[in-house]
Amino acid sequence: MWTWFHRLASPPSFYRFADRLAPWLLGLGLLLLAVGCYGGLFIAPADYQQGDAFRVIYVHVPAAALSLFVYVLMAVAGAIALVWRMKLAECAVVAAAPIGASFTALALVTGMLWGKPTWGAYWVWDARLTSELVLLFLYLGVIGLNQAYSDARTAARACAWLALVGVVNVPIVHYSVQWWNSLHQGSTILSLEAVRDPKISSSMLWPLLLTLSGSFAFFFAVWLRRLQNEVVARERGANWVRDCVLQAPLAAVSNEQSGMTGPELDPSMQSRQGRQRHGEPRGAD
Amino acid sequence: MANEGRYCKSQERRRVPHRLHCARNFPALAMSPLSVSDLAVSRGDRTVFSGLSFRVEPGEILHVQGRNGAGKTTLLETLGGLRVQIAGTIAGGPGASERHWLGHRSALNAALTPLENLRFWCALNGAGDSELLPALDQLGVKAQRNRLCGTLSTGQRRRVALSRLLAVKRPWWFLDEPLAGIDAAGLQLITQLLAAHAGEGGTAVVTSHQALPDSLPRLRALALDA
Amino acid sequence: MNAMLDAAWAVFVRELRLALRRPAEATQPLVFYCVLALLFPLGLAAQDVGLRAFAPAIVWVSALLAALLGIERLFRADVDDGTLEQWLLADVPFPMLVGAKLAAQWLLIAAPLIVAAPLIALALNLQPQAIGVLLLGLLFGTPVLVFSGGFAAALTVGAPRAGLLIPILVLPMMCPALIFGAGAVRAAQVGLSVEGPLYFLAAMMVLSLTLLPWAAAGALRNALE
Amino acid sequence: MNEKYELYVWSSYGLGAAVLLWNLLLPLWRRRALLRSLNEARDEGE
Repeated sequence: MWTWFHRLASPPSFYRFADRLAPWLLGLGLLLLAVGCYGGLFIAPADYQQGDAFRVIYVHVPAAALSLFVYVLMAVAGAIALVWRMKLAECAVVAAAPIGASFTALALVTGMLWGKPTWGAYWVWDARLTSELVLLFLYLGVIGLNQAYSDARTAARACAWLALVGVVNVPIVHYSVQWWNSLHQGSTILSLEAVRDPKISSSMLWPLLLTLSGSFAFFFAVWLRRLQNEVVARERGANWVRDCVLQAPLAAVSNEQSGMTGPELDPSMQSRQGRQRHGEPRGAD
Repeated sequence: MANEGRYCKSQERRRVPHRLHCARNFPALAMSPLSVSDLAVSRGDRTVFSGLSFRVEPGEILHVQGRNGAGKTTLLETLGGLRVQIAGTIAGGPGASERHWLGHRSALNAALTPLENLRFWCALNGAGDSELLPALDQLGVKAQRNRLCGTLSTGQRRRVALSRLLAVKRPWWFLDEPLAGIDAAGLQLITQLLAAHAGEGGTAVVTSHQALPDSLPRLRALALDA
Repeated sequence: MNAMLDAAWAVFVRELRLALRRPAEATQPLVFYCVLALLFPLGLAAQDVGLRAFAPAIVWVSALLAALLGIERLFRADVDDGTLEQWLLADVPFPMLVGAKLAAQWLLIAAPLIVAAPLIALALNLQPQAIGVLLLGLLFGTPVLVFSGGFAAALTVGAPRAGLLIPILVLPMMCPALIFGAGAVRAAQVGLSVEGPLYFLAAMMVLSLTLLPWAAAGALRNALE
Repeated sequence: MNEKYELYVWSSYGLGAAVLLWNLLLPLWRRRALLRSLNEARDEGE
């Protein structure tokens, strides 16, 4: 087990491992999500209190669960990167941040969309929403910090430090907001808790479990892909990149070059993500 | 050593204070050789050099040579303890209180005077500051000791930085480009310092683009390009 | 042990001496604090009763912004002139030296803010009986502020233009301190017990005094490598 | 589905799909750009 783990940490064997695993995870994730969403939208009965509004749960809860899970994962990877100076773990921190940020934003927005019909307001300063917001800022901090450095390694290790400090901070924020709220608006909190943890029937439960597991599988698939990119970008000079990355897809890439209508032509995406995708000159001497 | 004798005579002529080269042997413990084997160091993701092996014997002056970007400073930082290697071992090196590290930056705050900067440095290292004034005097910057470092010239700042080597005696010197920005008299001065240090049994690892004078005893070159 | 304390003291004294060399620069956070806090009333109608309700938040947010002003420069000079290399190589734990520097920064930046706070609080119509709680809260909360600012400055020291990044990095860490610091004052205003929030602030202060110097030292070491 | 809630529910599912798509496509695009620049670098080197 340990030697297996050790071998996996070397970039080339990780790259091949991810190549094999990611398509399966992605297929599984999308399948589970599709079935779960269908169940959530059309099979599960309407809630007797909230009516159909509760169906947001099948998007909101997986996104919220992922947002927390990804941050903890980032902090664990950060600790590994800082203690053992492992390149793969450094890449893992950087690769997880944008995915985590997107799911955090989704959790926030769906939370608001759920809040409006149930509590009558888009935003309530309760502990979960507020700590989710702080989490989003932490993710944005990691992404910003990563882009502020020209050297990818220094950037990744700085991000690892930030992720570690942030993971201590998130529970503190959560409990401080909870307490801050309970001082002033105790009754809303109580009803809010009841809304968030409804006694759920099994026909409502199984779609939730499906979307939950589906989005986790989806996350891992996407994360592996990002990690691959990150590792290749940082190891661009190494021999294995030439051997196992460039050989196979060579034909595909030259095809695309000729007649492609791709992301490069999409100006909005270009401006938001241009730096990240074209960040290759990093660390160049 | 014959070489050294000749050197001392020439020094007397220039009336450099005697104590610069009175023999003071360092404790034998601190003077085990430094042996580097199969060292690989990276800056960021770029491996600067790898498979580097060499030895530095006590009393030697190792001149690290190489073109820009060959990794002279990186090697010195690794030997001095500022950087962690990605592979290889460094054995028998000095402890924290047995080495002097002088980077290509002088570690002098522009808003403080040389004396304040050096006193701070002594306190940081738990050393007394009684030798500071004689050291500044030997390096010819005693008159500037109460001016702000920001008003000193590059060469003067360099000299102030170098006076640390005399203010606190340590057997291992790691000097990064000590000759940069220094005039002919300064070059002579540094040569004398190095010779006296080696004469006392001290060791120095020096990076420099310029050639070090042949008059130095036990001078050896390490070329990083090869 | 003694050498360690001597070295830390030397760092502390050096910071104060450097600040004394440039007194105008050292007083800037204080001036900024007063200006910022006293701009808020101008945005309200004269004699607005809401001012009193907002006073705790105004005092705290202004202190927060004032303390972050210029904190990105905290380690830059020491990195640029090579001083930090000497700190790293000295036979003293590096986090200890970083902690000493941050402690000096607290004295230079935050202590004047605490001294000025009562005057600003009075100008904002805060009840006199709440001022003691406000000061106590600032006393516990400003170390959190300065130390997390120092951590953010250490994180970004190798990045040339990270000035706007620092507030994004620090503000999440400051949320709890803001909640409890301003919360304690509001509790005092309406005569509720203030011990809880103050204890919480004190705990946060202890946590950041013990953990953040290590994190900042690690980040600095990374930036220097 | 109750019309009162339709907008909220559908827009949240739509946003969810958008986030999935964004996460799916971005690594692919980046990979494409990366491979192209690697290939260029190799062609120049040869």
